[in-house]
Amino acid sequence: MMAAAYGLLPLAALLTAVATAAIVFALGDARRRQRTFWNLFGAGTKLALVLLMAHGVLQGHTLEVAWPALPGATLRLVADPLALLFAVLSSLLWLITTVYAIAYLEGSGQRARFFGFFSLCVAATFGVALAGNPFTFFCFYELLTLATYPLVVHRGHSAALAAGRTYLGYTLGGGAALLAGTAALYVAVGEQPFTPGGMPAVAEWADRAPVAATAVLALLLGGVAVKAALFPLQGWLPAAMVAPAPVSALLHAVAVVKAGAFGVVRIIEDTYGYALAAELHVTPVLSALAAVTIVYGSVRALAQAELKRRLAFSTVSQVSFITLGVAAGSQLALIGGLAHLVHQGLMKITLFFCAGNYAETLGEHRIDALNGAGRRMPVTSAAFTVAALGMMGAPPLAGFISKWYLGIGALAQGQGWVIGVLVASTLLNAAYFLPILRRLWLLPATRDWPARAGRAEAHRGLLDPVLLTATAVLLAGLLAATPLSPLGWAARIVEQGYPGL
Amino acid sequence: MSVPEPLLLLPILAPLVAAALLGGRARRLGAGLLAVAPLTGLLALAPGAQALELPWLLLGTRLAPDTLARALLALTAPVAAAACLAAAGGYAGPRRSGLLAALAATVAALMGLLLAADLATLYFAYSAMTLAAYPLVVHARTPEAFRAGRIYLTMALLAEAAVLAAVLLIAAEAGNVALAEAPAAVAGHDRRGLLVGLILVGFAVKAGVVPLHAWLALAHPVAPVPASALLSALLVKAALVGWWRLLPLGEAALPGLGAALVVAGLLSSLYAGLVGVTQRRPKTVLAYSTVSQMGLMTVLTGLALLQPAAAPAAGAALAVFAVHHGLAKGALFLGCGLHGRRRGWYLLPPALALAGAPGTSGVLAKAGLKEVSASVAEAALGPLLFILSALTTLLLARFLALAWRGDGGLDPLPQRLAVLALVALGLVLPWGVGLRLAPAAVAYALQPGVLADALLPVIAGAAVAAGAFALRGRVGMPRVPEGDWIKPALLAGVRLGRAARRGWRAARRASGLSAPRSGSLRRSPGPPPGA
Amino acid sequence: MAAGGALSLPLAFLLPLLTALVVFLLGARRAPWLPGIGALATVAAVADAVRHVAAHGPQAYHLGGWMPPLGVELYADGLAALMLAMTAAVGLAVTAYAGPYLHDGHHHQEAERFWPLWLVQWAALNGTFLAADLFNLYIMLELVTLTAVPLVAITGDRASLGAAMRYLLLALLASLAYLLGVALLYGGTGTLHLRQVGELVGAGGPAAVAAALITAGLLLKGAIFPLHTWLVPAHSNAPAPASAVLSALVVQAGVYLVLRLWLWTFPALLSPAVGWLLGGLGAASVLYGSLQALRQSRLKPVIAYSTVAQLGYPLLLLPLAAVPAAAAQAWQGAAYYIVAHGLAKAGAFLAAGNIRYSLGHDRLAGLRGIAPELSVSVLALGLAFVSLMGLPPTAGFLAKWQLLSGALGGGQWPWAAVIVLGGLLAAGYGLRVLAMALAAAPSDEPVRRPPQRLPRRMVAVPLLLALAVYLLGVSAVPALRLLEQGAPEALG
Amino acid sequence: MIDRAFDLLLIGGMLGLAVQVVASRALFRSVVLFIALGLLMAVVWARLAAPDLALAEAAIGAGLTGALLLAAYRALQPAGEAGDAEPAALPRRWALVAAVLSGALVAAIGWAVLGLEPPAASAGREALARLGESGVKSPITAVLLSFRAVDTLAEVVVLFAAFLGARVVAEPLGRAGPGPRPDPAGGEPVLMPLLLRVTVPMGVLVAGYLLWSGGHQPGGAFQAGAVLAALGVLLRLTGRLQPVAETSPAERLALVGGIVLFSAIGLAGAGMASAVLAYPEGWAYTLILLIETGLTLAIALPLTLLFSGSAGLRWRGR
Amino acid sequence: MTQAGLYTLAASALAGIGVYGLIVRRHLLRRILALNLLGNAVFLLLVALARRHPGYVDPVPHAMVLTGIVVAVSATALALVLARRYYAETGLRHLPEDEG
Repeated sequence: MMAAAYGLLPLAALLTAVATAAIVFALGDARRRQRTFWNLFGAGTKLALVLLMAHGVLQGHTLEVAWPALPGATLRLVADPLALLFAVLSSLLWLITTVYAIAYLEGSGQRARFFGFFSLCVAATFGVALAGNPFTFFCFYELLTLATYPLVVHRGHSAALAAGRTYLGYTLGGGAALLAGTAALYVAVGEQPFTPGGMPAVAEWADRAPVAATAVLALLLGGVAVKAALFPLQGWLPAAMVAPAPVSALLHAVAVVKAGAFGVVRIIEDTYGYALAAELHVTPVLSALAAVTIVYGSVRALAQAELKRRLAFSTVSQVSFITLGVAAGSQLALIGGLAHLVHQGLMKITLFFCAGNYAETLGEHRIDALNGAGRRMPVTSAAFTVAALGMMGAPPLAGFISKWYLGIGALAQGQGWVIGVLVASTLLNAAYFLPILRRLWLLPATRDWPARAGRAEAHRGLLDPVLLTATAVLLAGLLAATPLSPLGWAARIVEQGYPGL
Repeated sequence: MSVPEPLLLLPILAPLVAAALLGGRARRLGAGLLAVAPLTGLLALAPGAQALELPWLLLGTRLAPDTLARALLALTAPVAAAACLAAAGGYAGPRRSGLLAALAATVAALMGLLLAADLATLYFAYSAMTLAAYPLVVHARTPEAFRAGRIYLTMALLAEAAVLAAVLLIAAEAGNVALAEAPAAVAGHDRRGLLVGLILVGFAVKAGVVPLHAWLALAHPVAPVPASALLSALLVKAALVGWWRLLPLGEAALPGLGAALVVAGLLSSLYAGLVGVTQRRPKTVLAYSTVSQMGLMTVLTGLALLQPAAAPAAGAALAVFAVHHGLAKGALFLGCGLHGRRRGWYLLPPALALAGAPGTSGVLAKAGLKEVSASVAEAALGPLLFILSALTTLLLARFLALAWRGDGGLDPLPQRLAVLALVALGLVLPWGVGLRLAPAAVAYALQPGVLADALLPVIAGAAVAAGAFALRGRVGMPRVPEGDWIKPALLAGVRLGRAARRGWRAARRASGLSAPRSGSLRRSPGPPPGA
Repeated sequence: MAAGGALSLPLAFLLPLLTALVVFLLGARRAPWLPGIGALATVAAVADAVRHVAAHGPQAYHLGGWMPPLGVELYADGLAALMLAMTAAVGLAVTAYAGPYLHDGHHHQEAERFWPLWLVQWAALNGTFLAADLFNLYIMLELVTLTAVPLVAITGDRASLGAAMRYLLLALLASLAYLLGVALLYGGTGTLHLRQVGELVGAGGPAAVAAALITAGLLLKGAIFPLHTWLVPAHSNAPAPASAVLSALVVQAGVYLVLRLWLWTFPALLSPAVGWLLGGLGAASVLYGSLQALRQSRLKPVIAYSTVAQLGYPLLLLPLAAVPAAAAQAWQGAAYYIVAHGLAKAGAFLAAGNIRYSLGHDRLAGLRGIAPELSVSVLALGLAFVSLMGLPPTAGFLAKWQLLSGALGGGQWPWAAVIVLGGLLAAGYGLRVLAMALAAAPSDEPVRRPPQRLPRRMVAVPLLLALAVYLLGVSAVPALRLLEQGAPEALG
Repeated sequence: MIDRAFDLLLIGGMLGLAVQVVASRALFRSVVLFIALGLLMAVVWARLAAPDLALAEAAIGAGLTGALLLAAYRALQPAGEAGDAEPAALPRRWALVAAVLSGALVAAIGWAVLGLEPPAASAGREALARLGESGVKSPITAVLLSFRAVDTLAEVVVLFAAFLGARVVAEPLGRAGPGPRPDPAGGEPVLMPLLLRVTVPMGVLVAGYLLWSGGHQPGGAFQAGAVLAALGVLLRLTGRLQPVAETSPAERLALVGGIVLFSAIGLAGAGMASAVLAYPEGWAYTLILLIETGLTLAIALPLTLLFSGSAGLRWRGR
Repeated sequence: MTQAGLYTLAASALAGIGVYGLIVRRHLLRRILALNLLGNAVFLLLVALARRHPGYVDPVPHAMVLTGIVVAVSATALALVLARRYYAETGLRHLPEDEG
């Protein structure tokens, strides 16, 4: 009986998110307290369910639910360790971002619509995480695009709409490529579940038709590369910065970009298998692209005058670490990549929350206006510093751990140049983060900001999430070696799932 | 009595706790604790403290002081305590708690570096120390301070990148290896040449090897006195720790790189000495003296690299030399901070020690160096060492000339106490360490012949100084800007950049690519407010 | 002499007809509940018919007890059952929606005439999907046309009258062309029964001319490019319930018949060349419709052009039916496309009707900062558009997936490209509309007339239709299992 | 030989008239020629041994359609305006294209028809063979009301739908239908009342006969309905029947009754007989006759109302 | 050439004239006339085909034509009423796009 109950958990978690969305839509804008309750209740329940699933997986239960959508394609949700890594991250950060968003959007309109689509986004992310086969992955991948669009254009002014158009142009283009790729895959090998180490049917098909297999792999990767913001498909990410801070946090840390990176992992590791992907000469191209993106993202970040655009380009560069980890191919590199998936999420969400706080409390968007903000908002600035140092890869924090494993993993595979990329990225990160820290802490304030209302520097709802995620960044770094840390979980995934690498 | 393992964490945590208290309301308690905190480092010297294993922390942290670490801890504890005492008691400038917090952080990182026994913790402590030192450099918040800070950070981060690459290269082969086995791993590494090169360059910046010493010369004058004491006496030693933990000393003979290191050491010692003499400000002179002394220690490392057999002896000599130099330089810098009329008397003993006057620790250190160089390079370095000692004496004479007279202010007791403590220790501690690590060197140094030999360069130096002093009216001292090559290089760089931009715009206008942009940088179309 | 099939087949035709007549007899004002009862009865009959087909396979009901070729047979296989179910769903929704829509202030006397026309049209649609006799099909098509034209012109303004006139003339031409073809077929085979003609007609010259004439007629009724010009003015000027029925059912009946005839009556003639011609017209419809939809400035023309586009997809089945590897999936995809499009399009038009009813106009620019009261209708419109774009988790997506898999399976690259491109273009015009609905009101515009309150039922119906599309999006297996009943062996 | 000449004459006449209808410049001339063509068609049907069709064509095709056309012509061509307000003719090249297209159509159909050899077994032969089972002797009535009864039902519904459609787009009462009657009180042609007193009863009698004979010889509901409709048109034109905006319950019943009856009997067939629209043993003839009577009304009234352009008619005899 | 064959050719000719009239003349009334011509042509074809069998006359086409005539007249009636209402509302005697 227990196993059966476990089996239904994935569906229960998915439906929780969807139900929350439905309730929030139904409640409408007026009833604020009820909406807040349902938002938090939904996020909390989902997190609880996901943790329960994690517990179940640890116990070795197989958590799976599947129903046939078409004669040739079934929608299948499987809670394997890899899926749960992403699911736990997105559920946890959803709860935190919800708290933040409730405070951030105080007094602004269309909140029912915002929170409704917000919950749908996370439902889609959960689906992407637990997708058991390429078809399900594609379904939730596209649903994610649709659910995030209204959030990107939430403010509704012309700049937001323009950003929305760019966002759609890229993501739907990517979606079309993924559709063609997935359909071709299904036509070639029929319905195959994601199998760590690659699907045997795909391997056998690749022997028969290497050119077709490469083309389909290119299409699949092209599709997910858009959301993984790989060069040259990253244009939408900075454009989407026009959205409010919780949405940027969602896009960058919780859902969209992660879905892209997760997609790369699923395609390279669980569909083709690294050996086949390498044999088809795709992984070198992918790692080259990732490297280019890392450097390109950081260089463009340097040139940005606005905080959120700089963070956006930083995301473009950081996410490619995950892709690099996958493309490098060794177990250690993959561990590094997967750990970075969580670490980058935690760090980037802290940075965006801080950016949101600065925008919301001080009304500042540009970096050169943040002089002396450390004094006016010590807590936010401290969190920002922790996350920024983390992004730079300063050791005690999470960023260092991922870079350490990526470096070692790449070298184990003989790709020495990856070290160069890592080092270059560290320097570039330092180049665009340290000046900000200097302005925050060491320079006197040049602009007059509204005085503090009461003791706290900003609304509690804006501060607690920031503190939570900053601490998480610290702990993810310090306690990296423990089994429950992201690194520990990533290591378990790789050892259990991909011995062959 | 064996010290329970967890206490090994104390030296790292104590300063951090003090810093935390400083942030809060208990400022006075924090300052007091900070002065005491570094002394907890001495606990590690207790015979029983073996090693601390924290598998859950970071990537599996291991703390275990070895002989070099024990020696340097013996140096660091008192000097750091003195610096903190001086800062807590004596520093009258603005943002005192900010300075104390930065000091605390730097000391904690330094302790971590010394105690680290695995690769990740070593790199962690090293990069934390680099970042923590930055607020010290820019503490004055003057444009000059920020420029020095920027140069310091740029050079430090570039160096750190090299260190990171090296660390990753080692870790790729051996994982988060214990530092004991690191040299063997490096020796056996298939890219050993590149790896050793990276290690050398990575730590050379911190060690102030010419031409990478520029940041030192710029940082010291702007940093507050306790900070520059810390920088000069302890931080530069971190480079030595880095070299001696990672380089395959005693494992593999690397004649090429070893020789290069020796030459570089000699060169920087010579060059620093010459440039130091021309400086106007006492702290800059001291900075160049540090570069010069570090040059000698680089020579020692080079020698160990040249001949693995000599590595243990070189190590012992290095430890003694480092302790001697640390105490002396700490005393001198803190002395500079004094305002009393008779400040010179406080400065004389450490100066003499540094110059290597007989009876002082300088003789012991120089003796050790001479003995090792003799065994490796068959007396080739003898005359050179002689010249360098003389140059050092000249340099210190120059310093005494500049800094003899304080400006008459009242010196608070803690500051004077700190200087006195260091001076006293300077006389005793090096000999203690020498007896502990290299009894032969001590015996060698106490022979009358050696004492005589030591006196000669001092006298020569003093003579030259007296001559220069006499001629000071007529012969103008050549003007060399602080940080010598860096300032002109930067100016040239800025001019080059501006010229390039003008050329690029002209080219674009010629090719009619785009209408000439309006003068001011057009405000990028950021989102309307309320985004 | 026995009938042979389920009684619910003829009932599906007669029940709505009788309701219409009784409603006309009593007058809509005196019995406003009657259309509802009739609709429910019809839905029950259709449900029973679908159950029979699912349980016992294709049902053939010989009216009057006469076996073909003498008598007229009502035949319901899987495809017909699906179409009937779709018509029942849309019909029930339209009946529920039209109640409040007509019984407010200014639509009053139209209610008198709307009900009988609509119910007769429903009967005719059921008759069209059940007809297995060519001449009976002619009369059902004529009945559909003669009830559709007045529904278009019911508002009585210049634009709708012009559109109705054009629609009537073209529809009559189409019917006569169809009848001409039927005459030739009867002349050649001596029977009017769909499948018997298929066996006897052979692939000679006269059969080709007859097939050409019939197909031309049906393509005109199905508004396939280039014969689509009448659709947009007609559907965008008709009142909401009428345009929903027109786009979701009437036009799709035309396309359904093209598939029905080419797979059952002229399989011998379905050479690759013919397949490519009809597939080409379908592809042209997809691309032309989508591109035009991108350029419209009002909401209903966008949806109307989307109809032109969506009608092209099922025709892609014809070129794929000849390719064995592609046939089965393409067949499922095409059939499911019609069902998905029907429901989604009806939902979209009813939602658009709500917006127009409440705001008084449907200019896209006017949608900016749309009042929160309309948020449910906008949500329904959005949900419907998601299915039209063929994005998961809707039925539209499953259909597009099957069709695409079929095309790719058969190595038919051009059709696969059209499907994917069509999806993208649909996303283009769909999200352009939604962007307007999501956009904030331009600050400079004066506060517009507060939107007129929408009766609750008018708000609920489009949402329910949209959710039905999502329900069908969760799993298409039951529907596709139904489709297998009586599928032609090449596609079975 | 004579037959062939007669056929050629008929075909020549027909095609000539058709060309004139299309090509003539004056619209009124086209309408009148079309009516003439209708009559000629009736002769052609008779020639092709289809007496029922001849009757229906004469009454409905030529008569009623002609009346509708003339009424519409008068409405679209208000007396004041001179000449034909014809929109400019199609530019030359489009006319050429149309010509080529219609030529191709003619060739295609001609070629297809010539290629058609009569099938061995046809539905008609079987219908004739099993005429006995249908309960009526006239083959056409058997096909219409027994073998393919649903088509007839649907066809009357079409007529009903057309009537509903006309009501939706009807013009205001004053201008609808044949337009306002010149003042009836004034000089009505003296013979009018006499003429009416003779023709109306005669017409009803003829309609009754046609309805009755439908069972065994050419005739039936359609022809009877057409004649009654013609009478309705006559009474409407002479003002005896006044147009009203509301359809009276009686008229509604007449309009719908026929179809409801037919459907009811059809449904009953499922119970009593073997299938829907099947007639129980022996009852076929009587039931068919009953249905035909209902249908006659269901055809006559809508056609009259369509002509009169009103929702209903009220007797205002003198 | 049998009598039926002759009439079928006549029917196709009549159909051609009908289609030509429908396309070329754009007055609504003329188009309705043309449609009726085409209708008659189809009915003529049906009846002619019914006449081809030597022994008997096929009643089914006759029934089809009879039904066709009634359908034709209802369609024409509706078209005429619609045309008149269209003319009353717009004052045009042709479809808006036939302006040129």
